[in-house]
Amino acid sequence: MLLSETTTTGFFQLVPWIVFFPAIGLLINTFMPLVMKALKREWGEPAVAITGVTASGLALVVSVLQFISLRAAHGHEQVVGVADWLNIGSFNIPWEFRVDTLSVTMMLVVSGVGTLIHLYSVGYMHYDVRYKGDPKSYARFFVYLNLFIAMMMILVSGNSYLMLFVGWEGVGLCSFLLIGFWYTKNPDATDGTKNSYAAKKAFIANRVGDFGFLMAMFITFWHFGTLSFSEIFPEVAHYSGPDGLIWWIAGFMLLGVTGKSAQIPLYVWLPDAMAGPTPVSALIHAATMVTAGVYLVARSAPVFNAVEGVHVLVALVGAATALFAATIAVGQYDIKKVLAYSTVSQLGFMVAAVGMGAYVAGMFHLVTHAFFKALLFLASGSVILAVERGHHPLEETGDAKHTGHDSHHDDHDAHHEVFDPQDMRNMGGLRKRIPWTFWTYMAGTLALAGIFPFAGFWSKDEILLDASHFEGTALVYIFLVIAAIFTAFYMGRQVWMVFFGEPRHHAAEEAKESPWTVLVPLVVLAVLSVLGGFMNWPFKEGLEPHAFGHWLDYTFAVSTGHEGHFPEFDFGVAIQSTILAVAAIIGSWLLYGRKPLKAGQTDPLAKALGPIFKGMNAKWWVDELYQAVILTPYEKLAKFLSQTIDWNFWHDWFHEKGIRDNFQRLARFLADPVDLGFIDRISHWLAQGAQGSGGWLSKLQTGYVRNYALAVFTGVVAILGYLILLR
Amino acid sequence: MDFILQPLNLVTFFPLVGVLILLFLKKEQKNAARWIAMVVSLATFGISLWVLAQFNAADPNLQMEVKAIWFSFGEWDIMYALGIDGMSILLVLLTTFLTPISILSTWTAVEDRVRDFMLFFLLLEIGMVGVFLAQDLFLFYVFWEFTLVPMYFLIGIWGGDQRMYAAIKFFLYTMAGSILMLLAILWLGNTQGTFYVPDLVAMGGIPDSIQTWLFFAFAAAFAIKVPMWPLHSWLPDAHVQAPTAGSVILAGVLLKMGTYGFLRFNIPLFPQAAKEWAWLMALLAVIGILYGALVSYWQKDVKKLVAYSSVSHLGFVMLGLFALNSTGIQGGILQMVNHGISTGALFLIIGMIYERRHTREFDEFGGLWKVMPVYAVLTLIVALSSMGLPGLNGFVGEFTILLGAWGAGQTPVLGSVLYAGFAAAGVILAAVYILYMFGKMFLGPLTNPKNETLKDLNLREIVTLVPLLVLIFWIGLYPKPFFDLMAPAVENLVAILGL
Amino acid sequence: MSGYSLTDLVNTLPITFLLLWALVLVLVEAFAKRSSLTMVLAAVGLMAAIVLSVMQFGVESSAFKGMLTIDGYAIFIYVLVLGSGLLSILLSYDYNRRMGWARGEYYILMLFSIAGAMLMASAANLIVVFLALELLSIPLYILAAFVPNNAASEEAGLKYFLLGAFAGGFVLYGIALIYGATGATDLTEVVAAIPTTQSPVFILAGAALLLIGLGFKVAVVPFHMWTPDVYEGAPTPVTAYMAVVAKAGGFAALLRVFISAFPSVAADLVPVLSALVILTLVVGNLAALAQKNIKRMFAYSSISHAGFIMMAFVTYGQPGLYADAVTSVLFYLLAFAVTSFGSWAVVIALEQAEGKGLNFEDYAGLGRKYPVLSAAMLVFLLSFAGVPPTLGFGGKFFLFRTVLEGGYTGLAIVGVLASLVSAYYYLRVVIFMYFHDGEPQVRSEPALNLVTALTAVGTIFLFLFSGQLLAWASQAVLALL
Amino acid sequence: MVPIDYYVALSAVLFTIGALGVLTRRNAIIIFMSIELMLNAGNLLFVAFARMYEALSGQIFVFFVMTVAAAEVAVGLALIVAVFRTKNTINIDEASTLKG
Amino acid sequence: MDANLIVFIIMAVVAVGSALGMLLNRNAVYSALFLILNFATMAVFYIILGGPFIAMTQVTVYAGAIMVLFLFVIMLLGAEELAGGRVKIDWQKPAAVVLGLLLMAELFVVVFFRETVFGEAAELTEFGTPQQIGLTLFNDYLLPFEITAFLLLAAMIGAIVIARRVRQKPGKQETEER
Repeated sequence: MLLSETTTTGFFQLVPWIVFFPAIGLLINTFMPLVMKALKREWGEPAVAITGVTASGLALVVSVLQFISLRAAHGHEQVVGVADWLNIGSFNIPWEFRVDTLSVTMMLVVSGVGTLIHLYSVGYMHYDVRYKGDPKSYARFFVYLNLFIAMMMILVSGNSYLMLFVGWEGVGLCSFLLIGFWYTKNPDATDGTKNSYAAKKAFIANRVGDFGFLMAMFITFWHFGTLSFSEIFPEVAHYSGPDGLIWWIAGFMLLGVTGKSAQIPLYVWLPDAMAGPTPVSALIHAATMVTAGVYLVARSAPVFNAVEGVHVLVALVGAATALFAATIAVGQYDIKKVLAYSTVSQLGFMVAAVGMGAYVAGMFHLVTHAFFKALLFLASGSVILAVERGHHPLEETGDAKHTGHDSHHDDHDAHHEVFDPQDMRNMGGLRKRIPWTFWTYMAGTLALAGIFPFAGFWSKDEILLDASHFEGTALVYIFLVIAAIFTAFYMGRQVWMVFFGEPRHHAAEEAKESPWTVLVPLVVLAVLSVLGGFMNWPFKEGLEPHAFGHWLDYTFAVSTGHEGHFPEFDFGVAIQSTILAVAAIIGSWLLYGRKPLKAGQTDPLAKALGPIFKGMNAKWWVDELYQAVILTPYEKLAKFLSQTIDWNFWHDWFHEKGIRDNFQRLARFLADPVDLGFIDRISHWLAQGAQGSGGWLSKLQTGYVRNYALAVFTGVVAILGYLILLR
Repeated sequence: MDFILQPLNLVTFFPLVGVLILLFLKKEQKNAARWIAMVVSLATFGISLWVLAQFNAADPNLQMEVKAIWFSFGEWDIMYALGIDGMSILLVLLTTFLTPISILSTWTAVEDRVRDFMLFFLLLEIGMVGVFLAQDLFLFYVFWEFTLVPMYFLIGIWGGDQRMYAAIKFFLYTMAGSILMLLAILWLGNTQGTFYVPDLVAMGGIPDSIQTWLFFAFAAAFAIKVPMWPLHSWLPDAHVQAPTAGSVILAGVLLKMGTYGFLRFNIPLFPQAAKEWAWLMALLAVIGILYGALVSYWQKDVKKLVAYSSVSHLGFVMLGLFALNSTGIQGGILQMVNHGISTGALFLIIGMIYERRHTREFDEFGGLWKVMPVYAVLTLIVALSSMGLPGLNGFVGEFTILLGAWGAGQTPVLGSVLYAGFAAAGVILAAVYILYMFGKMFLGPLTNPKNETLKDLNLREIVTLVPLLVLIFWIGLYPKPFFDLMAPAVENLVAILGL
Repeated sequence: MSGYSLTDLVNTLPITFLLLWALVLVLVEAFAKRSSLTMVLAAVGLMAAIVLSVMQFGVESSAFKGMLTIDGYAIFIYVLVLGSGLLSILLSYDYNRRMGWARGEYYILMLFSIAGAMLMASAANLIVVFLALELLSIPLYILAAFVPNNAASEEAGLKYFLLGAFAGGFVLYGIALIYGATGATDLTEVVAAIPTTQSPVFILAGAALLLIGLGFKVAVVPFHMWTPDVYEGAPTPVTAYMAVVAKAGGFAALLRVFISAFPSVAADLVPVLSALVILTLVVGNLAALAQKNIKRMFAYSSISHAGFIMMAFVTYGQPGLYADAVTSVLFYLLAFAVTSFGSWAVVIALEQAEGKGLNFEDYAGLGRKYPVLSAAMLVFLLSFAGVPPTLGFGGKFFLFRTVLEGGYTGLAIVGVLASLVSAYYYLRVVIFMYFHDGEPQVRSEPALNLVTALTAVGTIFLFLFSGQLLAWASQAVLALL
Repeated sequence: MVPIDYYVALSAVLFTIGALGVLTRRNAIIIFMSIELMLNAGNLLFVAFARMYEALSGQIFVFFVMTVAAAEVAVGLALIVAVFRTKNTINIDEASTLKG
Repeated sequence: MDANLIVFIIMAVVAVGSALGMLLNRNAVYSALFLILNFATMAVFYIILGGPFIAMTQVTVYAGAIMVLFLFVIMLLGAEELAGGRVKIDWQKPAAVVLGLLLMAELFVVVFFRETVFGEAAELTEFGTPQQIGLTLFNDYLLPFEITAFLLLAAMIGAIVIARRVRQKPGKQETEER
């Protein structure tokens, strides 16, 4: 150790800066353009980029310092308070940061991957804003990214459920903002890819999950009197309250998890979320935010451990999602959609793992997945960028011209052929044109497919291993294994379709390799995808065994009260899964690699599977189902309530007709009974009865004085009658 | 003179200075009228800050009391009694804070009869502050009813096309409720021999059966004002027709008078009835939350959407108050402030676009972010605050309310956590309609050519919004000072309930 | 033999002075033939009478062998009706000239009528009540028909006269029945004889007939039907005068007679009174809703105000409560008087010849063109509707309080609902004034403006400082028994 | 002597007839005369009771009523004449322009 | 049967008959004459009841002055019979009759269904003489007397005001005074 104990512990006090640095970054990028504009200067792209990347990078530095300190402190958790927050009677939640191995792991992932993606975005967004015709949005993007980092940091470092929830909803907001980043795009899309619609969908689906989270918090608070991790977890183990209470807590948390980590039934938002710019997909919708659910379960390990039955439920949700999403991924043509469903599927793996109580395995997969899925998304972004640049080359120099280009671009979108740079059917043969991207993509693919010795192999293997031991139900293992096969297959399919064969479109033909800012992160992530698996070396020999597991166990052991046991590497499971993966890749080669797709050719799998493929392609019509079962009824209900009940009935009928009109009618009657014909009718009837002839009725005269006198007289008779006769 | 210079007298009646000056202006002196109103309302805000400085947050009792016998009738002494405590100080500050902001917002929006407008506005401020400070039921009623008049005119003269209808509906509706309250007030005075609220609270001793009647008589007035479902029918009319500043004050302060009434009178005066009927209040509140949110979703007019969203938001406040525990009530009070800020800001925002386009139909908008980015961002923040995003003010209020309601659900007060559960579902629905609104206005392509030339906010408009935004963040991130102000008084109140 | 002395005159100085002053004015009018002089002198006389009344405040005495009681209660009514008379004269002068029927007899008749109202407030003998009622009414019949060659005015006068005489017949018959039961008409003798009477049913029927007769005068439903027609047909200042003074006189006598002489029948009368109150409130308010002519609207509204005042009267028989009842009635009367004169002043300012300028449409745009006048009208309307901070609210507050104190919650609820309904039609005027555009024709006459300003300021300030007023009113009550 | 009650009964009959006259006749003068009949019914009561109580006050009252009646007649007939001049009829039903 | 009673019954029949005559007669002049007859019978009752002065006043003031005035006006206006036909509000009459009967019934209940009844009064002399009336009037009832004075004055002024109007009729100008 280079640093002395006292200095390193001092680093803990820096932990709030993991939030403050990105926050400062976003403030600078928000206000400097305005300030500079006032000064008649410009806050150009370099300034924006430097600010954004530095903010994120500093957060990474602080995270690393936390890591160092924590190592020095032998993994003992630290709680760093900043300020009071909510303080109501017995309810007291301060702004408090928690530094333990779990949170530091997440911090490193978030800030590490985050910084890389910031870097990537510097180059990527430079082109993207121009292709979308809105160069001014460059700063906005970095503001959002910084905001996301800040929120994610709050999420992973908070010392209470409430603070976690702040980050939880905060990242949801960022997700909303970033999905809707190109809010004017795809206005006419009906399949949910309408950008603003996708953004809303993400937020609302997340809110449903948040509702569960809230419920969980309420129960927790009213039974433990606090929401602070440090106070709840010791209590949970020897909790002796009403039966099922903890079950409810865990169950509601699971609802939150399904929202944030895109599990059945709330996963539908994540694929649509790919409408956001690619770095966003990589950072938020693959590497970090969506893993928050996994983090939540891992964080709440004591709660989940404290109750029977929840494990099975969580694991089954995870496993089912893993399988279900994997099948859908097979049927997609959009390069990012494939990765999106892959992400859902992989999140299913993680959720299944943490659900089974294999927290280390889940977290391990979370980390490696962050590497390789971020890599895949970024690389796919690089592919898209390359294709897009091939489609209509940009003048690299003159920014001024782009305004002119804008309208052209818009027109182009609107009137000419609809070119989708993300459609794999428009690609092919890109291997030679963008080699850097190709090789890094391959690293990611193999890692995801779980091929030895890539990172994915180790982490997925550990999950499968735990699943094979899982006592709850065998379904989990079966689902996960099948999902793994599908994973290998669809990744193989993707690689063959994108990189091999011949270009199926002139854009693919003229694709250009991306600039270095885009490529550097790819390379770094590729390296991590290759080597990342070694950090939890499962053998006693060689590297430090179960280093990652022991590291996390500082946290889990404290919180769950027992040391983690780390299963020995099982060659049976490993070999079995590897063979299956390889077989799946070969299968995909047979279908897509051997005879590459030609332009306009239908997918060979579609022919083979027929309706099943159609189902996969149509995402099993889940969106349509939700539309029919939830959204349409909701709208109908809203319409019914607002138009029929509230307005037509309550406002117009009840208040206007029922009360006001009748009231006025009565008033008119009282003021002028004769005019209304009421008394006329009676008089007519009386006249008929009394006189028998109505000839003289025509001579109409009114004698009000007598009427008035009669009224007085009636009063007299009535009052006297009452007093004398009735009383 | 000393009597007049009491802080609470000053904060209540200082706007009268402005009124008097305005009376001597000519009709044509529009700018002078604006500036006078602005300066006077700012000075009033300053005085309210002075009151805050003198306020002892640790003291749960009334402070800075001004008390004098107004007149005697029979064996009653009707008091002129003003006092402030933790339950009212925030609302007073909210009132004095929103008034100058609203006035600022009218700078270019109101060109017709500016002097009269400002006159009514300052009169309204007197009434509102008086409502929050009055400690004698008679005095309270006087202020309460008095607020109707200026608001009636603000809607009726400067409102939209249906303004007369809306104004008269507003007036009659609120009056319908308050006359029942008047009867209850008289009943209290007759049996208890005083109208002085602290004395009435201290005396207690109203039989349970009668408490129920009185409770509902008071509730009639307050529930209409809040408005609680299903008494909300006046609200969309009034809000939509009112001029921007009127809507701001209507939503920001006038509705709070209803919830404040529940807090100040219904709960402490009739604790038994409050406990007995908390379930009903909470039920209506929850229905209001869901109903308001659902109905908001289907609106075609931005202002109407926000109006209905008030039904939903105020439902939260009511739920918090009738959780009858410290958490819920404090959340409720804070949420009153939050709603005042957020919905006030939303109405300001709607006013800004209305001033530019003279329409509020969603179909007319779309993609505004492109032409008005600053406006869009500010709207977004306010909208998020309104839907309760953590870190912004709305969340702090809603969360504490729900927490309190959940806790009350575990006790006989509410008897079921389902209230909190369903209310929390309202959080989802809030996201639905808020995002619907935001999406319809700002996202998507800019299709309407009329919107292409829209100017972004000018400095005055930004200045109008910034103080509200500061508060949105402040309360969201560090609400402690606010809770500290109200906590002792609320604890006191909860102690009266004896739960 | 006579048993009268100068003290009788001194004690009743406000009345005797006023009557003698009226005699003087008859001569002045007969010889000077200048209506403006008569008007000024009448006003001077009224002011002097006010001064004389105020000087007597606190003195409690009776005069003319117990025929008259002079106490705080009476003085309060004196000042009220004298003040009302003064305001009426101020309202009338320019109006009569502009309408072309300026005649000095007008003011003389008004003085007689005021004296009648004052006598009603002091009357301690049923004979005096009857005569005072006639002295109040007969000039009113003529004043209502004062407009020459005008069918409406003459019709109003004739209607008022015929129905008034008809109602007078009931009063007489009622007094006769009471006399039959007790052998007395003096209130103290009546009350003394009631316990030993042989025919209590005579008392009951007599009291009821008295109630009906006086109820006619104050326009309680169903004895109200003359009111809108007469109010519409009569010259507007006369209407204003009638609305206030006839009501004040009627209620003054009603309260004194019933509280002094008939507490025994109070319990029996409660259902009757309640029914009258409810009928009055319902009919008065709802009918007012349907009006388009402002005079008729105010006519119906004044009916409803009579209903409000009757509400307090319901409680008169409860010992310990009548004081509050009287206080609130007096306060309400005062509130009604001030507000009413103000609003009639505005009506007069807008009225044109031939009954034009009296519809709601004629008020359109008033708020913009004449902000001060419309603000004053607003104050009056709010006061009528019972919105604070106005006298009208204070009046209703004390009234409802009394009613609730008496235990008539249902009645109070009807009352508050009625006041809600009333807000609706008052607001309609406000709507025309402020929310419609138009070119209202307004006359600016100094006297009119003075009345408007005084009453508008009074409506608010008397409420804010109603402490003294209440003290006065409640002191007035103490002397009643 | 005749029991006083008989007088009271007679008075009641006359009073009712008078009231009916007001209610049913359309001639303003006859209406007015009916009112006079009502007043007379009251007078009869007074005199009868005065006899019963052997008190003069009843008779005094009658005296005052007569004066009042005279005053009313002066005013009333003047009004009727005035209306007749304007409308050329004393049919009270013609005096119904004010209504509503 | 007591002679007094017989006289009473006869007179009562005359009184009621004349009242009904007034009520039912179409011609206003006849009505007025019936009313005079009625007033005269009243005077007889007054005498029987010990009020000679009142009876005298009744005849001179009421039956004499007042009714003559009525007749004068009827003749002046030429309004013996009303022009115009029947009225539209025919329910008025039946309703009035029903209510009238009800009122009479009520009053009869008041008169006859009581626990105690007013019986025959004692014999009296020296009651209701002009002297006694005058003494009481100016002794005990001075104030009401004065009030009637003002009442008459007011009525007089009123009558003058109403009647003394300059009216313009087409074709002829006349000033009427009364």
